[in-house]
Amino acid sequence: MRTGHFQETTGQLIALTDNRVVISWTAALLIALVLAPLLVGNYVLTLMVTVLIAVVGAVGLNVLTGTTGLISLGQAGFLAVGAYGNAVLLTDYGWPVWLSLPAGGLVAAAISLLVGIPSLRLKGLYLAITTLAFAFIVSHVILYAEPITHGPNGIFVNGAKIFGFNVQKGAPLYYLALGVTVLVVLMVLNIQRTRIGRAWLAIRDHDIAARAMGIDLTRYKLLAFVISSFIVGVAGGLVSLQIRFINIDVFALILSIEALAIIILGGLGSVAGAILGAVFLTLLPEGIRLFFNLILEPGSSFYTTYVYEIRGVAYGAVIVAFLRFKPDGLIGLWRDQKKFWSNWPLAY
Amino acid sequence: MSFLHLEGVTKKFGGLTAVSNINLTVERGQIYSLIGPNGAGKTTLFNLISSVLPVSSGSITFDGRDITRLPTHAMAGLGMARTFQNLAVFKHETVVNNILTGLHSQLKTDPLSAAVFWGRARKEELWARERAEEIIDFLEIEDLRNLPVGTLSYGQQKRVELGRALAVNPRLLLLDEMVSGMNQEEREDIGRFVLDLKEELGMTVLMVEHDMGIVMDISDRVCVMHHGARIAEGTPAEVSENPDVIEAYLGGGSRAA
Amino acid sequence: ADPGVTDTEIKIGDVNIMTGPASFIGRAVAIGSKIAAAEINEAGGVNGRKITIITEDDGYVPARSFQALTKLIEVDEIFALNGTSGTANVLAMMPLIEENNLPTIVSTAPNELVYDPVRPSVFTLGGSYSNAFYAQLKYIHENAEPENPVYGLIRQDDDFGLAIEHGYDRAIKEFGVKDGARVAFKKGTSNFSAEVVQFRSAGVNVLANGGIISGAANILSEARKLGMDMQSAQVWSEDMPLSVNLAAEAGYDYYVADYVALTGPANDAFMEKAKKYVSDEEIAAINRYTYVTYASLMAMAEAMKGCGQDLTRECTIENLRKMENFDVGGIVAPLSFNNEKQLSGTALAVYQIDAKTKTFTQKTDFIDY
Amino acid sequence: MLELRNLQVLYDRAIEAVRDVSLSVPDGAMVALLGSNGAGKSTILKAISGVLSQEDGEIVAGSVQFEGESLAGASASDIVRRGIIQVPEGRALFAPLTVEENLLMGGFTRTRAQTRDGIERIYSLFSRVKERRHQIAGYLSGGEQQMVAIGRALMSDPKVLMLDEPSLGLAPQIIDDIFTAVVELNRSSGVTVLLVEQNAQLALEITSQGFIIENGRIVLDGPSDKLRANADVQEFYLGISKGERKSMRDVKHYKRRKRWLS
Amino acid sequence: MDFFLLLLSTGLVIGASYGLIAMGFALVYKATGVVNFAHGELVMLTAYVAFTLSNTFDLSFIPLMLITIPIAMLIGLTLERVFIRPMLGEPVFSIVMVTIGLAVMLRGITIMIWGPDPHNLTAGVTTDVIMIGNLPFYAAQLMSIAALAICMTAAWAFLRFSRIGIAMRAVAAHETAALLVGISVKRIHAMAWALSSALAAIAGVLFAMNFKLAPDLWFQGLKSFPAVILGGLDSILGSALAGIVIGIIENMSQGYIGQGLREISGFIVIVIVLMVRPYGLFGDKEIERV
Ligand SMILES: Nc1ncnc2c1ncn2[C@@H]1O[C@H](COP(=O)(O)OP(=O)(O)OP(=O)(O)O)[C@@H](O)[C@H]1O
Ligand SMILES: Nc1ncnc2c1ncn2[C@@H]1O[C@H](COP(=O)(O)OP(=O)(O)OP(=O)(O)O)[C@@H](O)[C@H]1O
Ligand SMILES: [Mg+2]
Ligand SMILES: [Mg+2]
Repeated sequence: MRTGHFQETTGQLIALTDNRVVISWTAALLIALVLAPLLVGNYVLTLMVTVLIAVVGAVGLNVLTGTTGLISLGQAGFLAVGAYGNAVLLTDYGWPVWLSLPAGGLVAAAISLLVGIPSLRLKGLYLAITTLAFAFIVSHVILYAEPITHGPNGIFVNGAKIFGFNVQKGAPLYYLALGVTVLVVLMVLNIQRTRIGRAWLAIRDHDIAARAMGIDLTRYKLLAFVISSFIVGVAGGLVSLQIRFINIDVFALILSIEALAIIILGGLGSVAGAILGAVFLTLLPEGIRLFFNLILEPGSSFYTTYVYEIRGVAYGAVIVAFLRFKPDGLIGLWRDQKKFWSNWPLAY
Repeated sequence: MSFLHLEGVTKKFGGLTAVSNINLTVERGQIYSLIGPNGAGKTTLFNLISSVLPVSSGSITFDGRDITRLPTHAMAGLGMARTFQNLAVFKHETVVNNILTGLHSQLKTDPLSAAVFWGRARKEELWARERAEEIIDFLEIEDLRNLPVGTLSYGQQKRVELGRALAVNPRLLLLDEMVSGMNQEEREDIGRFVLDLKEELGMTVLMVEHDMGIVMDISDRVCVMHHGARIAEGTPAEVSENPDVIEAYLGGGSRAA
Repeated sequence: ADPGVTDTEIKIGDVNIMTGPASFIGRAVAIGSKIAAAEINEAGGVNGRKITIITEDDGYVPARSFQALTKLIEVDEIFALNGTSGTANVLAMMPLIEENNLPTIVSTAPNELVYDPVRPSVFTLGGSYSNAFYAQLKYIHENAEPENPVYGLIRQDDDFGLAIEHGYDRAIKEFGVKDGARVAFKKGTSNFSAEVVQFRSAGVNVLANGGIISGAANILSEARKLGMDMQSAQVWSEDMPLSVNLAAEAGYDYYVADYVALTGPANDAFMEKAKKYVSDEEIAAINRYTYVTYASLMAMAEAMKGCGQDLTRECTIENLRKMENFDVGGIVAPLSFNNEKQLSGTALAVYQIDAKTKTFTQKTDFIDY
Repeated sequence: MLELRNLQVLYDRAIEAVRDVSLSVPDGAMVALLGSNGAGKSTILKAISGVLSQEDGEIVAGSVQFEGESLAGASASDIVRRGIIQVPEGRALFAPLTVEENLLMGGFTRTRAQTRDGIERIYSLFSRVKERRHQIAGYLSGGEQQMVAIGRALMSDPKVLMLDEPSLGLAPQIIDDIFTAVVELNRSSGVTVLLVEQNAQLALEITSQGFIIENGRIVLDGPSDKLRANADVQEFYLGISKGERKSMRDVKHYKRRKRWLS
Repeated sequence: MDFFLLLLSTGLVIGASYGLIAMGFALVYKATGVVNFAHGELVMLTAYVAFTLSNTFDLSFIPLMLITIPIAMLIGLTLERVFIRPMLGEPVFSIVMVTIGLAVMLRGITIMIWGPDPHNLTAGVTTDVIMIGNLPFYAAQLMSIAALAICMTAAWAFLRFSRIGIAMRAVAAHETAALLVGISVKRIHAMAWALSSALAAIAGVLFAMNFKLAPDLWFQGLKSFPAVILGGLDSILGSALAGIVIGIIENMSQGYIGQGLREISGFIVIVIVLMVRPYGLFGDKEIERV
């Protein structure tokens, strides 16, 4: 029985985790992820790529919304900018993908300053709606900036190769997404354990006190915007690589709301939460579909008329029920488990 | 050159003059107390000194430097730290993280090295942790170390706030009603501690207090404010004799300790 | 053999809009496939193999269309695709379709972006939006043009709207008529008052109305309020009963051009047949998207039949490519894919509604434009 | 009239803030509850007021009885209506509302006319509050806020008044005024008072009985004057050693110094 | 001139609809501090309910509303009771998320019950054109404007003359403190939801009468955000007024500039206004005092 553990050196304190169990499970998970293409079929692999992209996007949004407390409904906009940045540079300008993908992120980061600077004084939902406005405006601009974005016609994204592998499908795409995900997660975890991450958290909790501690709000809020949208932009680039065709419909506003749902459901502010949330919400429709296929006969008239909507309703219901019983999200569930097991069999 | 100097400092909120034409000089290494009835403008004056609010007029110099128009976040770097009357802790963060945040301006990590977390970022972080642990140790809040501050009791939160201010490693420490909500033993501890800060670290402390016990016992000088203005200044003994002060603030035969 | 074919079964996929406001399309499509499959299977199937339809919902979101098709290909192992959601959705599926050489008939998105450039395995059923508008304007120009004609265009600011504008452009140029005003609007708009005011002040009396369903109806309703006397050419979605119910109220006898037969014995026969295979609820959801999908599955089956027992994708595609004047009981113009674009024929008929009785009369034959 | 029996309170189903506390507050009495930071005083008050659930806390054992009835299951607003009111620590004003609106809300359970009278009474008690009546409460000074918080509680004309560190942040004179007012209220209207206070001197002076709580347990209780005579209480709560008040400059029991300053 | 007046008058019509929807948002926000993302769906759902009632009983407008509004309030109360109340005391974020989940459910349920086909809703109101001066209106359009005026007056009176208005702000400002003074937070929340649903019903029916009834009606909720924000999230009257302003701006920008600008002009306006006034025109500023 582990009854909590004590750190002996400060080195342990700054490590991402000093818990052997966590380390070994993470290692096992990584190995499993690396071997996945050998073990699963193409569809599952595609799903996994989608999940990975969602993870990247959620971790990015979490920097801004979870960590810094700046609620953003502009996710769809940043995704779109990143995706278009990557697509245009890759397809129209012939950049190699290892350049165009981060470049798309950089474009999103640059654009984020356009939102960030005017919104510095905004709080809470006022900021949320302003970022929503941004998403609307981005989609409008993309539609009308035809010479660059091809406007309504959309762009076919192809020709992304790394070491001669086509990274737009199958295992190469999967490894690319996995690589990006691991990098992004590590990067964010690292930043979060330095003064920058603490500055963000401080701003979220009490901005005046944060200032009194020497934190420059302008700088750190903008930094959060830039880093977050860079990551989200890269996620957008991955989306464009995966589905290989983008137009503005791909980045519907509903994505912004789904993104927020992911990080809230996962547990605001925590990277692990964002990951869990992304996995959960991306796979939820799949789970629901399987469930209904088990209990219903496809092809019946009931099926064609109702089942699809019922699946949608079930999706909403699961979210609601989940929050009802676990308001602090999946990460809360996780913590409870941990608390329970480390205290077991003593209740408190 | 005096350490902290206020010249004609005034603050207006709409029609209300919360601080009016205050002149005040604090010398290096002093314990300087600011007292006065509720709403006298003490906290507002703190807010002006720490640049949380802009002054309406007047000027403030700190260690020979005009800080009147500097942004709030520059203060910590100059060696000024404060606590807040109404608790301004980072509620959802752990005690350690709150204290680490106080170290912000002494750390230099930039986003890139932070992302890599190698070399300097890592060394810095190790140093910061050690420093934070010292403070935690000192405040005797080891067992609260990893609890979110929001779940602590009022007095515990005050202590965390003090720890956070100490982490700034200030030369001037502003304490706004530090001992309120503490019992006598704890007050004595804090009082003793403030004296030590002065005597052994040479820290200058400016404090707002309603606890006359601590004010009279440990201050070198006391300034009394009333309706935004300064009505008396001097040594504790001088001030407590001053009839205006007795009239405006202390009251006769106070029950309060 | 290729995936999706067993001794007894052929699996055909359908990715469609089964949820959300546009799900009337997906539902109608699903019913069309269902009727066709039932009819084919009852007649012994395709060389003895029964057709099974597997439908996936994409909620009109391109990323989900991609995901859904991946699932159909990888998990369900479909043989061919019949039913492809909207334009952006088809385009998002296109790389997968090409990679798998998946015989595909696009029946609900006859957009230039889909058939130009042509993809080897993709066949498009229908006349184009652009031709549909050209056809109507031409009819108006020749038969019903008001004095001092001023034309106007209102269209969605996306790929679909662009296609309409092409048809409008062509008409304006060819007839040399006055182009009064062009307005673009965003998908999902419901308030068109400003646009219609613009048309009125430009004196527009022939309107290319690119609004759909309630949008189109709201445009007409505003026009009526402003007392505008005009001819209106509309999108073929406006020939569905659900749209007619909304739009007829404004009192305009508007036009539509469609490659589907809206009236006549062919329709009645189809409805009779439908009653055999589907429920009343489904009957109520039938509209033009049912016809086109029925037709496209019939065509697909025809092509597959031609391959005999040795059914492959390649052979099916070959046969589709050779298809000429394939008649589907007269409910759509005969299908020919044996052209460069693999487009079923550009033949369209112009119809006009009588707003009072809410019935259409056919004004032209199925003509190529 | 108010009685706690073997009360046990958990936060987050894990942190035991109050364990096995029994105390009773007789009708019309004034009782003090003392204890150092984190002892569980505020938690006890929250448990009585029925607002623990707001912070994920719950009473897991024991009971709160008021006038012979258990308060278990009663909603917070019921409890107020029954006559128990609390001045929470940290003031908890409605920051965006004006001072007068705050007071008005204090009288939420009462009629309009009663409220009007009540407000006048508060104004006569705290002239400072009257001056600030139309100001946004959130912008008041700390002490002014404390006055409003106390005034707001008094608005409900309670039977039991629970004060959580009422002297917090108040100038000595005002503390005097408030305690005088509370004592007066207790004398004239028979309001029962449960006082949580760090200023033990003062608290034990005006109350008849006191409880001292440490780590969630009652460690000492008895009549206030007895407590005042207790050596430990003198040492830790009253700052008196060997019979006289010592100056802070002479405090030597400062234990942490070495570690911190080395 | 004519052009301008026409744009203005029709701007009023759509503005009234924004205003009515925005008031519902503001009401719930004011009392609970939560933006109800399901409000647009409530607008849609109640409009469909009215549609069924109107078809089944062949009711004219006033009786229709007299039945629809109580039903709407009941729906609001039920939703509050089942979905929101259990979340009392939880982080605002989680509650907002619940409303998002609820929105997804309501959208699906609406289509399941009424199908995806759009409908006309006339509610027995004439579709003749009415001239006011030389500006043409449909009766339903005038009714929208009138409804907004009536709702605004009612809201003003309610907030001015009852303590409930203050109690709502108190609850949103500090839930625990509200409990401690005896305000039943639950009741205030329930009331806010009921009243906001009533507003939703009025908004929904009138919108459907003017712009058809379809399962994408919920989107008007999102489209009304600029009005809520411009007015100030917690200002009920402010958001009503802002609705009108946004409606007019949209029409003007479309009429004079075009380029599909209408759909984003509202958002552009709020971005600009918020730069100057971070809490909208009439919103409560967050108190920042240390
Ligand atoms: N941001 C503000 N806006 C408006 N008025 C303010 C603001 N800050 C302070 N005031 C007013 O200024 C006056 C002085 O307040 P201040 O907080 O400085 O008093 P104080 O001396 O600290 O009192 P206390 O001892 O009660 O804390 C008060 O009347 C207060 O209402
Ligand atoms: N919301 C909460 N969640 C978890 N733990 C809590 C919470 N509130 C209080 N606690 C814990 O319960 C214990 C008692 O807290 P309480 O606030 O009752 O102390 P107190 O006696 O009022 O102290 P103080 O004098 O500092 O106000 C403390 O250890 C605190 O950490
Ligand atoms: Mg103060
Ligand atoms: Mg306490």
